[in-house]
Order: sequence, then C-alpha cells, then structure tokens
Amino acid sequence: MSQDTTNASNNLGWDPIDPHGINPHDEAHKGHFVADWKMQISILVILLVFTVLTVGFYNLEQWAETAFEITLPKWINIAGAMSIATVKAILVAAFFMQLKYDKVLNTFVMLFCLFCVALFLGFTMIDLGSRHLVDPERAPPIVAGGTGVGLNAAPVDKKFSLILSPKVNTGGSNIVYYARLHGNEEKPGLLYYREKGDEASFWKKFYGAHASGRDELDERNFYEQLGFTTGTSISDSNASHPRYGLTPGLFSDVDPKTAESQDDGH
Amino acid sequence: MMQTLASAQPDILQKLIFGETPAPSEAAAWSDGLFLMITWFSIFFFVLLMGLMVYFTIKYRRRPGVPAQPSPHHNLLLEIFWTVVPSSSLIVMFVLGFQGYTSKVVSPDNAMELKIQGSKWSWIATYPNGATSPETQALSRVVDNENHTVIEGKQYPIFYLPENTDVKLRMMSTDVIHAFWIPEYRTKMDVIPNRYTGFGFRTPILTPGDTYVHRETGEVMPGRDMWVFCAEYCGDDHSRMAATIRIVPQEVYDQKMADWSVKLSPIDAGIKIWTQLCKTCHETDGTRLVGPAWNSFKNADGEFGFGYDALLEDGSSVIRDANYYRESILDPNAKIVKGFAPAMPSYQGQLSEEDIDNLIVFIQSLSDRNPNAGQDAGDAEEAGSDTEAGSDS
Amino acid sequence: MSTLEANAGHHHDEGSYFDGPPGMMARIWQWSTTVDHKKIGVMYLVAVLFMFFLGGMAAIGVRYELLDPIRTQTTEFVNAAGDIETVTVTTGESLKELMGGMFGEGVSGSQIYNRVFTLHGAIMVFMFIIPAIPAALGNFLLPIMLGAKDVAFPRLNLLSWYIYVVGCLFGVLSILLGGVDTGWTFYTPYSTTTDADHWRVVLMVMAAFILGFSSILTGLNFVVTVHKLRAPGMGWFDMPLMIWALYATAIIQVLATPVVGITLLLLIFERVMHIGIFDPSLGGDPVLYQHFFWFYSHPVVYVMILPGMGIISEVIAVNARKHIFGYRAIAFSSLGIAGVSFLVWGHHIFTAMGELAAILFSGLTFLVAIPTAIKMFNWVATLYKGSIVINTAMTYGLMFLFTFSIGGLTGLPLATLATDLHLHDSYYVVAHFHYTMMGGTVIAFMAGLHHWWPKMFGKMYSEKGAMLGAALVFIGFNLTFFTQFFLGTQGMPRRYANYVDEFQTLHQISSAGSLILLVGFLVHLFVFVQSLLSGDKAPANPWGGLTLEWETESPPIEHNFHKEPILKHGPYDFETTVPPHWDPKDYPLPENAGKH
Amino acid sequence: MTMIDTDTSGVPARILKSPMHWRNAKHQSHWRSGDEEFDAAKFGMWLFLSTEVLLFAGIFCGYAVFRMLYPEAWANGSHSLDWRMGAANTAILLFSSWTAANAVRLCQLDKQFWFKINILITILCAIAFVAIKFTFEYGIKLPEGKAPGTFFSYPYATDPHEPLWWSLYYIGTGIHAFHVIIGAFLFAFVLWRAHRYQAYGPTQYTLVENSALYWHIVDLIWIFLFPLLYLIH
Repeated sequence: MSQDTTNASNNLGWDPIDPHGINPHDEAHKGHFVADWKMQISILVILLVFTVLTVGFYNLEQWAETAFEITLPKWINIAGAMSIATVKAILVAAFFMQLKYDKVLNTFVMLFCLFCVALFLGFTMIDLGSRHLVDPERAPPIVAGGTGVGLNAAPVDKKFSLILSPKVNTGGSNIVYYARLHGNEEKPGLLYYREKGDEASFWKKFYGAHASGRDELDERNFYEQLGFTTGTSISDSNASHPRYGLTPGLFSDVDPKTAESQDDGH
Repeated sequence: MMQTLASAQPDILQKLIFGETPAPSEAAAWSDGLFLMITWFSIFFFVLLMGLMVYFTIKYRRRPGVPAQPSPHHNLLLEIFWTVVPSSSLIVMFVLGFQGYTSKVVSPDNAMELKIQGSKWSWIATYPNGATSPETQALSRVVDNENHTVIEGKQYPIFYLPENTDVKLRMMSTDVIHAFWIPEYRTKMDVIPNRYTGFGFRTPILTPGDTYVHRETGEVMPGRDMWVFCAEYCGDDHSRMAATIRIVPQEVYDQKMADWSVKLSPIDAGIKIWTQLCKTCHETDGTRLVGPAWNSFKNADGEFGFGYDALLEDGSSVIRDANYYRESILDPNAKIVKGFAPAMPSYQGQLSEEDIDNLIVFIQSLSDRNPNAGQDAGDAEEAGSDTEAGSDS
Repeated sequence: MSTLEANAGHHHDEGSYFDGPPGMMARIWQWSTTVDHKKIGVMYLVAVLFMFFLGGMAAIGVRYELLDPIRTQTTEFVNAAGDIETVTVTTGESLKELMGGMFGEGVSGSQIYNRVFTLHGAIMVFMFIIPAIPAALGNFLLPIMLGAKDVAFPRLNLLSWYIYVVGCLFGVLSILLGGVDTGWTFYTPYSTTTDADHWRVVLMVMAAFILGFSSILTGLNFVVTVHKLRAPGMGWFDMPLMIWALYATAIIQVLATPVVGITLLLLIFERVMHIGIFDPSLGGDPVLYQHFFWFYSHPVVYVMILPGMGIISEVIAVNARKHIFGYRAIAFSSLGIAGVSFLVWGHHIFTAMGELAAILFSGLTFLVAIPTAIKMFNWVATLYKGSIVINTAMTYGLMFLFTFSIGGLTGLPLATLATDLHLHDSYYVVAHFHYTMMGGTVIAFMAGLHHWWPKMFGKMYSEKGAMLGAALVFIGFNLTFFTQFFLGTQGMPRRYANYVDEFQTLHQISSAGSLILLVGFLVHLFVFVQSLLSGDKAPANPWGGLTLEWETESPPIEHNFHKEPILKHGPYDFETTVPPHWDPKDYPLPENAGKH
Repeated sequence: MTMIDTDTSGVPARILKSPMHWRNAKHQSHWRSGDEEFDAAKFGMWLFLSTEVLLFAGIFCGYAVFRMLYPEAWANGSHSLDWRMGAANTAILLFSSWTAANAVRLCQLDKQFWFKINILITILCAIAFVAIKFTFEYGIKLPEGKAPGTFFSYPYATDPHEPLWWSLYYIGTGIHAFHVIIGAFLFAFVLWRAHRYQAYGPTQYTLVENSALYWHIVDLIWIFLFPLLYLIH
C-alpha cells in the first residue's frame, strides 16, 4: 500500500471511470437490470406450487396419523417443511429481490447476517439443551419464583384470574383430536356457553366427565363464582386459600364475626 | 488427586491477592495457582511491552531537525511469532481452567448434599436429615467494655459443616436470580428459580489454629468460619444477603444435627422462620424496615401489632387478625399498609400450613392483645395441635 | 515529494462550517436542521459529554456511598436507670443523607445506592460510551478522512441524532421519576418484578431500545460511506486505521443491535403483560434473557473499544512520525475482533449456564485475546526508531497502552473457567472492565479529542493545562480501579452497599482516587472552555498528520474540501511525504526515504 | 445510466415541470452520480434488511429453545392453529411480493399506470393479510382464552407450557403484522408521490426498489414463520 509516489501523476493507480474499482465491468453502469416478466410470473407459480406442496405434505401426514395411526418421526415433518421454506426463500431472494443479478456484496451481507443468526440460535440451544449433562438434576424446568404469576400461583392482580384454566384428562390422546371427538372444539369454548347462558351445564359436564382437575380449589371456586356448589367439602384450613377471599382464622380470634364462622366450621 | 499449582505456604503475592488465610481445599488452591500463573504471564508481557514503550519513547524522542529513522513497515516472521507464542499459552490456560472447573463443578457420588434455597434476601440451608440451621451471627461485632455496649450488625445464618467431607450443593431460588459465592472456596454459582444448580467442595481438616469465638459464651471453639455472599444483584438488600459456613469437628456437627431435629414449640418454630425469612424486612422492636414491625405499638402512621387496626393505602382500615396475616403471607399485595411499598414476595408454596400457623403464633405473642396470653408453653403447643386437627377436618 | 495539488492554495472565501446566519434563533434553527456531518458530530459531542457528566456524577455518588458500609446495627447500652436498652441504628447511608429527598420518602440507603449505580451503568453504557467515539468523533472525521463531502445518508444521520436525544430524554425522564434499580443489564426476573407499580423501568428499557435504533442507523450509514464514498485513489488498504476501526465498529452495530432491540421489546412485554418467555413461573427461562442480552452486549463492548483502538493507531503514528507497523495486521485484527465478538458472549454467563456451553465459550473467548495482543505489539513496534513528541494526545495514547494492557491481561483469568468462577460478579470484574472501558475507550476518546480538537473547533488549547489534567486522570484512574482488583480477589461482590470490615481501607483508597479523577476531568473541561473562548487560531495541520482531514482548513469549510481530494500517498507515509501545510525545511525526511 | 426515451405527450406540463418529477430529480450533492447514490441506497437497504432478519432471530431463537424444552406444548399449540388461514396468508404475501417486483419493473420501463396499479394491489394484499390475521386468527383465538402468557385461559390446555407457545405466536406474528402495516404505509407514500408528481421513473426509482426489497423481506420472514407455527408439530 505504500505507493510509488514518483510517477503518481502519470499512473494514478485508479480508474478515472470507476474510481472505487468496485465493479469495473458491472452492468449497472450501462443501465439497471430490468427483470423479465415471464421469469417473474413463473417464479410466482413455482412459489405457489411449493406452498401447496408443503400444506399437502402436512395434511397427508395428519391423515395418515388419524386414519391409519401411522406416526412419522418428527424430523421428517420438520425437515420437509423447513427445506421447502428454504427453497422458497432462496427463490424470493434470488429473483424477486434480484440478488442473482445484483452485486455480490449484497448477497454477502445477507449470508453473514444468516451466519450470525445461526450462531445465536446454535449456541443458545447448546446451553439450554445441555444443562443436564453433568448432573441430571440441573436440567430445567422446575417452576418457582419470577413474577410469581404462573398458572398455579396466587394471582398478583385479579384481572389475570378472570377465567381459570383447569386441566383436561384426555386419556393420553392429543388434545385436538380429543376435543374434536367430544365435539367441544367445534364450538368456541367457554365464550359460547357463556353467551348461550348454558355455562353451568357446560362446566358440570366438563368437570363431571372429563376434567382431572388442575386444582381442586380452582374447581370449587369456579363453581362458587357461577353460583352453585360442587357438593365436595373442603376443609376450613384449605378454604383460607387466599385466592378468592378468606375464611375464618385458626386461633381464637379478636374479630367476633370470624370467630363465629370458625365455630360453624367445627 | 490433583496436583496443585500453588504452594501450600502462600507467598507474599498470594497473600496480597487472596488474603491471609490459605485456600481450604485442593480445588481452591489449584485455581489460586492458576490465577498466579496467569498473573506471572501477564506481568511478563506487561513489563515487556511497557519497558519497550518507555525505552522507545525516551530513546527516540523528537529532536529538532532529526528525522525519524526508516525501519520496516512490517515483518511477517516477527508478527507470526508474536501471534503464535502468546496464543499457544492461551491454550494451556484454557485446558488448565477446564480442569479446575471440572473439579469445582463435579463432586463425588458419596458427597453430602446440602440444599440451598435463596430468596430475597436470605439463604436457607437444608441438611440431609431435613433440619435447617437456626443459628445466626452478625457481620461485625464490636464489644465495648468501657461503655458496656455490644454493637452488632444484622444477623446472618450459620451453616455448620463437618470437617474433611465432600459437600455437594443443590441450589434453587424462590424468586429472582441469586449467586452463592464462598470466596474462600473460589467458587460461585448462580441460584436460579427454574432449575437446580450446584457445585461441590471438600471441607478442610481443621488445624489447631482454626478457631471461632462463640457468640453467647465468648468461648474459643475449634472451627473455621467462611463468608457466603450473594454475588448476583437481587434487589434492595442484595448487599445484606450473606451467610457463614462454619466448618466444625464431626462430633460437633453430629450434635448440632441431633439438636436441630427436635420438634420446636410453635412459638420457637415461628421465631425460626422469622429469622430465616422475615427478619430482613420485619423487626419485632418497632423499627421500620421495608415492612412494618410486628410488635404492638402506636405512632404517627397508626397502630401496629396483632389485634390492632391496620390503616390501608386506600384509607380503609382492617383488623389484624390471623386471617389478615395469612393473607399477607400468601398474597402480600392484597392489603398494603399505608406508607409502605408493595414490596413483599408471596410465600405461597414456600411455607407449609404449619409454618404459617407457627408464624402467626409468634406474631400474636409480640402483641399486648395476644389471644394466647396467659397460657404457658404447653398450652401454646396445644393451640398449635388444635389447629392441625382443625385443618384435618 | 509531492504535496497535494488539490488544496495547494488557501481559499478563504469559503467560510468554515461553524459560520452561520446572524441571530440566535436563526443559528439554532440552522444547527437543528443541519445535515452536515460535522455539525451533527459536534452536537453529538455536546450531548455525549453532558451524559458523561451525569454518569460521572453518579459514579462519584457510588464511591461516596462506599466510603462507609451501610450497616444496620443493634447497640445495647445501660441507661441512667440501670436497665439495658437496645437501639437499632443504620449507619453509613451517606447518599441518603446527601440526596435522600430526591428519591422520595421511605427509600432506604441501599435502595438509593442501587438506583445510583444503575444510573451510572445505564447512562455510561447506553448514552455515553457507545455513541462517544463513533457518533461524535466518527461522524466528524469519517467523511473527511475518506475525502468525502458528507456521509452516505446525511438526513438519516440527523435522524439518528434526534433518535439519540429522544432516547436520552426517556432515560432522564425515568431518572427524574425516581430512577430504576435493575442494574444496567436488566436481568430477569428481577427487572420484570421490581418496582411493579411503576413505569420507570419500562421507560429506561424503552430508552435503551430507542438508543439502539440510533446506533443501528449510524452504523449503517458508516458502512455504506466507507464502501461508496472513498476519495479517488483510496483503496481499502489506503484507508487510515481509524476508518478500519470505525468500519468494524459499524458492522457490529448493524448486526448486533437488532437482537437487543427484540430482547428489550420482549422484556417490556414480559413486564407489562407477563408473556412468560423469561418468567420461570410460566416455564420461561431467565438465563435465556442473558443469552439474548449478551449476544448484543458482548459485541457492543467492541463497539466501545474498537474506535478507541483506531484513534490510538492515528495518534501514535502521527506523533511518532512513523509508518504504523503492520498496517494490514491491525486492519484485519479490527475485522477479526468484530467477527470473534459474536462468538464469545457466553463468558458473561459462566456461572449460570450448562457445563458444556461454558467450556465451549471459554475456549472461544481466548480467541479475542489474539487480535488485541497483535494490536498492542504493533503499536509498541511503531514507536521503534520514531521521532516521538510528547503532547497531550500522545500522552493519552501511551497511557492507553498502559491501562489497556492491564485491562486486557486481567481479562485472561476471566476467560479461564476455574478462576472465573471465583472472579465473576466480583470487584475484579468491575476493575477489569473499567480498565478496558475507561482505561481503554475513555482515555482513547480523550486522546482523540485532544488530537482533533484544533481541527474541530479551529482553536488550540493550553498544552500545559491539558497535560496537568492528563496526569491527574492517570493517577486518579489507577488509584480508583487498581485497588478494586484486590477487593475482588479477596471476596468483595459487585453492587454491594454493605461490606465486611476488612474491605474498608481499599474502598476508601478507591474513593479518594475517584475524586482525583474528577478533578482531572474538571481541569480538562476548564482547558477546553478556555480554548474555545480565547485559544489561539489553530493551523490547518498542527501535528503534521498525513490523513486527509489535515489537508483542509481548521475548522473545515462547509463541504470539507475546496476540490475533491485525490489520494497520492498512504496515511502513514511519513518517511516519503511532507505533510500538507508544512514547510519541507521544517520537516526533514530520512535520507534513504522510500526504500521501504 | 440509460435514458429511456418515453412518450410524455399525455402528461400534463404541471407534472412534467415539477421538481419532483423523475426527469427533474437530481442526486444529492455529495454523490458523484445518481448511479452511485442508487447503489449506496440499495446497499444501505440490504444492511437494514439484515437488521430486520436479526430482529426476528430473537423470536426464532425463543421458538427453537422452547420447542426443544417443551415439545408437547408446541405440538398442541401448532394443532390449535388453522393451517388454512396460514396458507391463505402465505399465498397473499407471495402474490403481493410478485406485484411489488412487477411494480419495480414497470417503473423501470416508465409504465406509470400499471406501475401504480401494481403498487395498489400490493397495498390491498397487505390489508387483506392483516384483516385475515386479526379477524380469523386473533379474533377467534383470543376469546377462546388462547392468549399470551398469564392471559392464557384456554380450558383444554394439557401442557402447562402452552401459554409460552401462544406468547411466541402472538409476538412473532404481531411484530410481523406490524411490519406488514409499515410496508403498506411505505407503498401508500410511494403511490401518492407517483400519482401526484410521477416521482418515479427509469432513472429515479430508489424508493420503489427499496420499498419492494422491504416487502420481500417481510414475505421471506413469513415464509419461515408459516411452517414453523402452523405446520411443524
């Protein structure tokens, strides 16, 4: 890079037409690339065909699973969908975005960016997937702490607990098939029953027949909110669960009201 | 058996860097040695670079009319040399560091497991027999004999460990991320709410010089104290989240285990929970900390203590009965006493029903409206068992 | 011996970029709507220095608090009646006594301390050190050094300044509302749960998010400028090393910052909606946040240090009147650092991550040491057989070599797994990154500021005053932070307002050092103000530099050059070229010039 | 730069003389030529697109990590989505991508009318995409209780980690829909300028090109989001 300065005047060392020496023979200097409409429309058709393919593949798989109970290994599903997506992405980038006809630099920018994405995903997954290696106990997840607003915890804010989410015992089958089987999925869930004014019977059916129950208290409290009892008796001690109001105290109390109700409890 | 890089007798540099006491375990000594090795490596290169810099700066200082002497603009061999030589020593560092890491993170199968629970802002250690340590000591203790005063800081738990034993920590947090750091073992690990983390160490064999002073009796006992600090920032009292690990002879440890597994009376059990969890924020002598104090008293903010009305943020008032305390423990933000921040975490899932009951008995005992007043200890215990019966019904 | 023909004659008919229309309002309007990179650079400089002042005050506050540990103590004493009384007192709440009213009632000393150190970290990282060199000095210098009239997208440049200001306003607003206590890293789940009934934390996170956009746009602008706007004749390897450094910096800014954008966005969602991605109670992973955060924030430490390294390359070469040793090695090591910076973020999480990942990241982390070491050797080798003058910029340059090599070498035990388990999150780390960030970036920034001050403002400054300031900064800095290495190894954790008794002496030395540091910077402030008010007119090329910015006047004219400059010599050809605006008689060239 | 000599007889003089008209537009003074300016703008746009990709990388990373940890929840979540809506939106975006590319081509050829029509179709596609997303997806899922994080209250949930899936679904598709809306505004601006001034033509179409590039990257991200969310289980 130290230039021979003595003859700098007659040998500039650079091309006056293309001072940066970036693209000495690039088309761009004579006019920008104009795409061919036939090519563009055929790319669109190919992309749509690929979309149909990937959706078809998905449905085929579903059909095989429901009709013949053939469950393909997971990687086939992932590899199929992702490789089609990759091909589609390459087509869009190369032809619609004209990377094929553009400067190599732009392609390089995208590739380096994808390399960073790969690093990011790869290393993060290595960490989260390998925590159990030395000591199996160190694998996630155990659930505690944080905001404390998990589904099982006492709500910090009442607005988070408007609708409870009990567990459904599906007997091991997939929830969607289970729901379809029982005809519940077709109707839009809770809201449907609430609007029809038939919610009580829904929950009665729900708890009576299917629910294994996320939390006994949730069930009971939900029934209470709806205005009827489940018939299950819950001890006073448990009833003082703080989620939906309080129950009598445990020791002889200063407040006569709570003392009374404690007597009732015994 | 791994060979240590550091000598058993710490030299001056080692003392300057890591303090007077020698490393308590081989793994710690190894990492000290590695640190010193890296330090010497660094000193070598630092002196080399700075020496050359100062020498050049003086030798080639600018003199009027004297031009800079031409010299090569680059020298590939030289550049390769000073790239490759330090790089290869980096490989050595990596390998040794990896080795030391393994010895800290992996512990033998027969190691004694100590469960550590971190929460804002205290540590609880649970021993294999289910006991937890009720003993505490202060960060600093000054006895002023002339004025008959004792000055003590906040109380921190003491975790007793037997000498010459492999210990494995299984740690978990109940709220935010903490880190359990034993500086003398040169190891820390984050304590995370969604999984167990841990490391291991071997307690040293006590030497005659290892002693501590018993807090109450003032006796000099054999043992070795080590600080534990929370190293991951966790909020207001992060800097007060400390504990002591006390290495004691096996028989002392066994005695402690035997003592602690005795069932406590409700009030004592309450005191124990208070010391472990609540004391950071609630005093019992009327002092205002993050939360209100628990004893009964009156001041400008209103009345405090069991049986008295609490003034709430919204202007209403509610009587402090057992229910109030129960709710405040499980759902602390439901009722906030006027003038205090909604800072308390929920203890849902951390305290059993019995724990809560015991805690309430203790809170009641602090009030002059104690409903259990007049009953002796036996009665208090009866009250406790009554409740248990109640909860079974 | 060709001098440049482009600017052979001085044209004084074209005014400097500083000239403006008469009238205060007209000038304010002109500056606030300008697309001139020089004006934008100066505006950045002013904003950044103001933020440095705020962050510095917070730092002094932190050191003031640490003179004494905050200690709640119980005293038993015998009262007049002969009974034993117990009194609980809290001592050492220095900051609370000083400024407790600012944070409202019922805030404890520890809480104030937590807010002040968060303030220091957040301001210094997001609002000072990231934009300091690239956005302030870089904006001013990059186009001139390339021989261009402006950056590639001047309006975008102005936009990124405004975004920066809006971001700063968000941050300051959050402070005025009472400050945040999350630490500048916003670690979950603490940051999503603390201060739950307030918007302060969200505001601060928003500030960091907005500042990220400013950083991206500046980086994008610089990358395109370097690619497309180099002066005729300037190939990639004719660029000054400052440009290489800024180029590498810009690449990191463009590629890393979007990740922190989405991270902070997720954090805001997490806080206001509890979406659960980082919340363990919903199955989220709090350490995932740390991965997200450090994927940006590790590369970003090179955004902070790389431009500093660029400045040092310039300052040392010019003041040693010497061709930089191993130009290509330095240029490629800048790119190398940029590349490797994306591979090593895990070393911030060694104590929280799985063992396999920790080992992987430890190995990769050592890679960073190599390009940095190459640079150090090259800078020292550049001094060999030079003609070295010690002015303020050069003093800071040599100071950089001293402090930054300490900072770099003390990083080795942090990359080594076994020792990092001890040193992580201790004062050792605090000392290490202050040696790299303050001893590296801030000192390089001071070197650059002194080196280009005459060019930027057209005024010389008092060399004696500046040297005094530099000496004070050097002493104060080392006193403040060298002690902290020992605090760390002996067991003092970070972010502690309360500590055990044996650490107090070292803390007090450190606090004393911080005062000296403050005085040093005040001396510099005084020198700069005095220079602006009554400094001598600066010549076009006071130090004899060969890069293009020395060919135009001081301060530069509106469009930088009278004629588009054509590059005829390399940036460091001191042996063969008489610098522009210099008399060849005053500038002896070596006898056997041009042989190398 | 090739000057395509197009027929300007039908264009009113008011527009032809406007400084905004593409024939009258000049490059900024710090560039040597309009060509270089165009190249730089395009390069800058590609850099910006790479930042967009990295922005979405955060969501993809969250998806990948939690999919690895909670495969059951992910399978359930993906089964709860309606692939027909996803496929319809994919087709809409692909088609609009084609019209955007077409718009660039027609602009290069100075076919102003068809150029504007193509831009208009692209905007309509954007609106259709967002409308489908909001009415047939969010509008149905949210009342069922399939909401993000703690708002989740779907009664048939079998896995406790399903709220996480919905969080990522809403944030991923939400941020994507936000990008679609930005793209629509960008094209609306282009359309307005094209209509008002004929601002874009063979020598002056930087903004058209860059808007189209932006639109394609939005499309690209959806090409990956679609199988990840709807098809992989």
